[in-house]
Amino acid sequence: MSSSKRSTIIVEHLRKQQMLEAISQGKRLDGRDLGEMRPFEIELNVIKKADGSARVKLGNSEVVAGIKVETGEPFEGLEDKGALIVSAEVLPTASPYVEPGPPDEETIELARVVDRGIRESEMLDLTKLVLVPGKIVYVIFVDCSIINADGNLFDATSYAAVSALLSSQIPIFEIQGGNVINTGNRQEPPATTIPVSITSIRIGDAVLIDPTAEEEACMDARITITTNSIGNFAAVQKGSTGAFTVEQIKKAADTARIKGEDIRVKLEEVTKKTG
Amino acid sequence: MSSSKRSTIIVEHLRKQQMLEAISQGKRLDGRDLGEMRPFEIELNVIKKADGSARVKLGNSEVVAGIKVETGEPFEGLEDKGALIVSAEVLPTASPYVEPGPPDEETIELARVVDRGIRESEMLDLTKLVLVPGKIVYVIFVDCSIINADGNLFDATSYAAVSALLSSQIPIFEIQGGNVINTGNRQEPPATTIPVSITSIRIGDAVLIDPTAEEEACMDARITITTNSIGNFAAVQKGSTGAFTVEQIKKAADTARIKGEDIRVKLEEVTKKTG
Amino acid sequence: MSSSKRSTIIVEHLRKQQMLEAISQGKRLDGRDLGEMRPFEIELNVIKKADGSARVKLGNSEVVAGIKVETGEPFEGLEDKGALIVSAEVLPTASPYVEPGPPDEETIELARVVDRGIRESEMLDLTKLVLVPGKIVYVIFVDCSIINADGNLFDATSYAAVSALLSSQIPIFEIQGGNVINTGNRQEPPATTIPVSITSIRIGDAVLIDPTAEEEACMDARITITTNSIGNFAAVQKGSTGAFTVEQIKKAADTARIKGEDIRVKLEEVTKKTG
Amino acid sequence: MTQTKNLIDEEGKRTDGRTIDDLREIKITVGVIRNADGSAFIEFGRNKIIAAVYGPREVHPKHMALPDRCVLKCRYHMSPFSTDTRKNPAPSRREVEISKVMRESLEPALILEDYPRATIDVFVEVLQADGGSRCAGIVAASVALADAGINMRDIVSACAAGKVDDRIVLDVNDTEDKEGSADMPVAYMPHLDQVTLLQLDGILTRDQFNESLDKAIMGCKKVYEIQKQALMQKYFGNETELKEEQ
Amino acid sequence: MTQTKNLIDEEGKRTDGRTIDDLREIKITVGVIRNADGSAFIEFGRNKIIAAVYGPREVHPKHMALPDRCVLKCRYHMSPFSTDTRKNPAPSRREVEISKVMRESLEPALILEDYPRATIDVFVEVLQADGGSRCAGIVAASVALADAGINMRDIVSACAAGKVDDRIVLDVNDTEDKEGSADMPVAYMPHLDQVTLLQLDGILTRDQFNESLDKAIMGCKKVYEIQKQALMQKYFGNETELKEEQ
Amino acid sequence: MTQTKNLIDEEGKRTDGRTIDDLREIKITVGVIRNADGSAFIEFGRNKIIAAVYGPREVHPKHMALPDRCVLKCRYHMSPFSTDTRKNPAPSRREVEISKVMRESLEPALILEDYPRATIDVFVEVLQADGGSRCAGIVAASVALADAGINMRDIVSACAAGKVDDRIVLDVNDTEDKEGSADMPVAYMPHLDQVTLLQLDGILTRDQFNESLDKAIMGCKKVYEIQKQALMQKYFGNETELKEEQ
Repeated sequence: MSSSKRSTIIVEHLRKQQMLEAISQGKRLDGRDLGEMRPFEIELNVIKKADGSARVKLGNSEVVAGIKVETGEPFEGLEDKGALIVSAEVLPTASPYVEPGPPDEETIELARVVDRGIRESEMLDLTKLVLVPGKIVYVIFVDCSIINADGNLFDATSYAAVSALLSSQIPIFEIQGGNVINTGNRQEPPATTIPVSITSIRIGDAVLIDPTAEEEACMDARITITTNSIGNFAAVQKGSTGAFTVEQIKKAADTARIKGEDIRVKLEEVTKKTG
Repeated sequence: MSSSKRSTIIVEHLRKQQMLEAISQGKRLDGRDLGEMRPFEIELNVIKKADGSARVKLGNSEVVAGIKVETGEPFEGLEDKGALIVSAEVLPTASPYVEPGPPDEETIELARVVDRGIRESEMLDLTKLVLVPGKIVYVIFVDCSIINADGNLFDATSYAAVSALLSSQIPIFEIQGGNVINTGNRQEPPATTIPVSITSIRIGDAVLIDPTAEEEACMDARITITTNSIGNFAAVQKGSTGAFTVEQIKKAADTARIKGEDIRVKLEEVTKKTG
Repeated sequence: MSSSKRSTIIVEHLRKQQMLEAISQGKRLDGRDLGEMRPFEIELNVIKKADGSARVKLGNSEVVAGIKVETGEPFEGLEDKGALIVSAEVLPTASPYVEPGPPDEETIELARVVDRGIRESEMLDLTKLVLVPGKIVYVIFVDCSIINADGNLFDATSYAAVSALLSSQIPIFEIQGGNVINTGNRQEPPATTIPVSITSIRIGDAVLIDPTAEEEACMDARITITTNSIGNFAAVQKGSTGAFTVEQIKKAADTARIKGEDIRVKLEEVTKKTG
Repeated sequence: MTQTKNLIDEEGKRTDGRTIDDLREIKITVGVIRNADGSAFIEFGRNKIIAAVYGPREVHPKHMALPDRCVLKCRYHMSPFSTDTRKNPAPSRREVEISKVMRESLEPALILEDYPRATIDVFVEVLQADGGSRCAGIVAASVALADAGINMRDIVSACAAGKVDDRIVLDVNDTEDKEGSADMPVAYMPHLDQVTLLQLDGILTRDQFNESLDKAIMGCKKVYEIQKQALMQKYFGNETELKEEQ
Repeated sequence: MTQTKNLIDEEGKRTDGRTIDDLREIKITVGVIRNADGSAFIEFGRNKIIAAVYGPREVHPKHMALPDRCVLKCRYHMSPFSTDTRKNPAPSRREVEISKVMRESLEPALILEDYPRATIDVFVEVLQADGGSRCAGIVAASVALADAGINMRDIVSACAAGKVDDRIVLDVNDTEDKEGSADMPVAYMPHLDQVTLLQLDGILTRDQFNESLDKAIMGCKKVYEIQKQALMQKYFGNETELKEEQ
Repeated sequence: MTQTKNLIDEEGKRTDGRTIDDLREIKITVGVIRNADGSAFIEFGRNKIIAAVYGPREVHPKHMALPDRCVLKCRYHMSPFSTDTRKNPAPSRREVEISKVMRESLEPALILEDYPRATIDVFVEVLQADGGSRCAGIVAASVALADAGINMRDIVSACAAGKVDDRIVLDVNDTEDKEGSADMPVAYMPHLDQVTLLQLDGILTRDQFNESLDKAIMGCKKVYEIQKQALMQKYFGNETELKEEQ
């Protein structure tokens, strides 16, 4: 059961006033423009035991994503496709407000939005990950551990998941004598496009991207928009307890295309370097 | 762990006095006699996606039951029979006192008593629902959603479950080449009898049937007695924290046979109309 | 998440003073020497429905262990071995401080320490409990119900588990036509050694064995040391929130060898009597 | 989503006979749950959904209460028999997410400051699921909130648009959701002209995105009229019906 | 329940040699759990069951306390090794239900008003299960409650009757429970002449129902004597035993 | 543990080239988690582990607070991608046990009396697991506690010894843990000369036991120097580094 609650982070009145004043002048407390991302770092292959991995820092938000590939049954209704399973855990290391335990609704939403960006953009051609149609398929686990949380976990986690997938080398399984055999060889994942999400939030009448935790604590509404490599939209998730005007949404969509392309260039660069 | 607690519904002192006085004169606050059921309505096939369904109103208590038939392994010790699984959820829509969550002991008891009425009366000839003895059988799910709760959920839920089963058209499965195939055809369920439960409660020295929520809040003891089509007893469940005399039980058993027949006639009528 | 908490048993100040004074004179409140076990009783085959069982009393601590043998898949990484699964439940009958519910961290530690004593000593030659290598093996459940808790559950539970195993007669399964068949015959378990744990605790500078609940409530640190039949060490678990010096540990290890042998003689005697 | 069949015929008719701008049939009944403070039953295409509202009432446990406004709680749940394959009754991750976005889509319309320290509980039960059950659930919940007499800034309406055979269509049904190539559920407050829910699954170009959003909002406005009618029907009965018919 | 075998031979003997009116052997030992306020161990046929009582004591959490009477809590649980096939230690739906009916069968005998704001906890652990474990558990729990010195109106006794080979028999054992055609567990307060538990699984005619109920109550009365004896044995020891033997 | 391979070659080199007294490479970085009050990242062989400390801070729920000292809480957890086969994210029994012994190994070093009614939370996340992750986790946690400025009696260090090819070796790696015949993780406070964690899996003679314990403590002392260096590096930076190099 979903429940509205106080933001866990309390931004003091004076600080919030400063934030609003800065925003009214097109600036933010950390000096950024409204449409400016924070510094963004990717390190690949940080977890050798995974089939692919990435550590992403977006400002002070930090996420490690790891890929593990197994075989198993396909999902019901998707018998001709490999299975993709995205999970996320906001580790209790990440902030004073995280309680260890099973994922809460915010973490479930986070994992599902990251999942949809990958799935709906058809980033992976899952039809190429089938061993016995309807029976045995590749199962790709994308697990994301959020180590430090300072806002915009949607994008930080999505970038970590996508770059871990792009740089992964997945095992080649074969069917031999009715059994699944790990051949010991590896292959590139069947990637077709690079989905990139851009999250915008509204504070009063201003819309700004890549919010910090402090900004999220003051936000009225949030929207995460994922585009693919040719600039089409693949997934959207509006969140938080406020609303947007239609114009604000259309503008955020355009921002997602433009800023998403910047991020995509960077992801391509980094993952090719190591490819 | 089971725990005694206050009744969630508080009946005010004055109201309870009125109830007791009415009962002492053989009447109830809603004008019924002690041995009189509330108005009872059945609507069949309300859920087209189910293999059978019924909506039952008993007074203001309202239940939707749906049948879903799949195949699976038989229960241990019942290898030569189809599997029957009854579940119930008292939806949080049903009353201000319901918390959403996994079923509590009252809901578990409710589902198990409805289940036993169907199972012990041998309403369905489960031996006819076997595909590969010991390995693959029909699995019949009877799921009951209680939408509004105003007392006597045992009988309301039982009537919904039984009429959903009676009016169901279950898929015909076949084994072809070692696999289970849904032929697309449908069959009547192998029904042999119609179990009907009648719930009586004791308030002081009086025993009355089909209690409202308000009456249940004042009850000393409860007994649910299920009979089959030839008037034999198939299942009994005494509940609540008081006791009955042997005579009260025998009398309640006779009531269950007589009143149960009235209900059975109605169930037959309704389910045949649509059959 | 593990959390430090008050000991549930509160030993009154005066009583604790008496305990410390006695200990300083090498004695304990129940009259024992520091290195003396409490009276120890074993009764075998108390549960006829189990494949082996034992009831152990160690002082007032009382445990029933039962063995159940089934077949199933081997553990991952241990494909050529039968599976051994030790569980423990401190029943709510056992003390006023036990809450019924899923096992807490103390009970999980208890089961795992008992398990390790059996597993690491290689008490059972699990390679002899394989039916189809990598696919079907014997699964041996060792379930321990702690009925009354008065300290040193590690040793009491371990003795119950070990004597239930030693005296068990496990079913002989065979593969016939691809199916597992219980032949109805029984066999001795493939036992190779008798693991015996001895638990020592430190109170101040004194180290004493087989503590009562009252003594445990005053302890600074605990160590459970398991030896095998030739006096080698097989498993150790230091517990509680205090520390030991290296000398204290080495001394406790020697005690474990000596006192363990006494217990082992008794276990052999009892289990042979009935074997 | 991968498109596999022809879902719109040469005459522009969809699988269920609608044009690309038609809603499915919608029927809303107000006040169906006797015990609830407000309730509604909606049939939206083949969706059959009950929404019940309890509150404003005391918060349990008390420390969950907020000093300056009401706590809104929301549960979206599917009965086991509501789907083609039986649904496990335990809440799925999908249901957890929908409960959250549903709450967030309703909250902007509610004047929660009017009920400090209290809670309002919204329970949405899907008895039969068709495409667009989250939109239908929001529509019913919003009516149930109004029926409960909760102070509201606006009624939240909801409708999805989607892409089928490369065309943007209104109110995606089950087949179109599964076979079509994009689905965009939207919730919208008509008087405040604000979007409170927006999701998208599937590929849309920039133009398709804008067209889809505009079309969904057009749908919301139509649905809003049906919500209004259902509420008037309950509170003013036949009288209103007659007036409307004039 | 479907009858498949001959369970009563020509001489009226049952599979375990009893007549239709015989109880299985019953042995009750009082005060077996050192830490408990009251306890009993019962061997009822092949059932081996421990009951322990803690209380009256403080309720945790405190808001669960009732101002005018004691909260009774009850757990019926089976050890994993108690059954033919290993039982998962997590509580099954069956155990949840039995915990509830067991509590409700004990509660009428207890004067809970004597202990306002307190709780009494009854824990019943089945170490080995045979037919009728719920009855045996109630019998042991009732003795344990008396051993704990709880104020009681009566001792609750319990026994099942059932139908085997179309005859009504007393105290159904495991085989009869599985192969027989009806099982009716009953709990009964002999002095108050009241039934506190009644369940039935399986088909009985009207006459069989009444016969079964009467027979079960006869069984309860016999069991009651054994309960009484066990309590006297503990509190008066050999002295009593001698008296009884005279 | 059953020994199956040659894990030490004729020249006394282990599978990873170490001698029997060598530690694996250890690197500790202090202050890696911006939001935490103290933190450390450790690479210990192929282990990659983060430890974060929050506190002293208020206890939730409040009734868990202790009047005279601080509550220490500890979680050891493995990320799903940390192991050869994907690990289910739900806490395993192994993780529950390690969380407990880890807490008990840290507690003797902390002056919990200095923070009555408060809590200190220690979170250890294994991003990549190699042999000895519990020791590595304790090492990192201890540094993170110091980084958080918690009052401590000593730094807890940790290291395992083990038996491989019938020889006692320091700091067992993953292969040795799986193929070797004994593993003994030890945590130790070097200044107080006290052992706060000791476990053993596998067979050791009396002499081997003593040798193993001594060797593990030798390892702890080496690890302690690395912990000290890491803390000095953070607080005194290059200056210290230069001094050390002199």
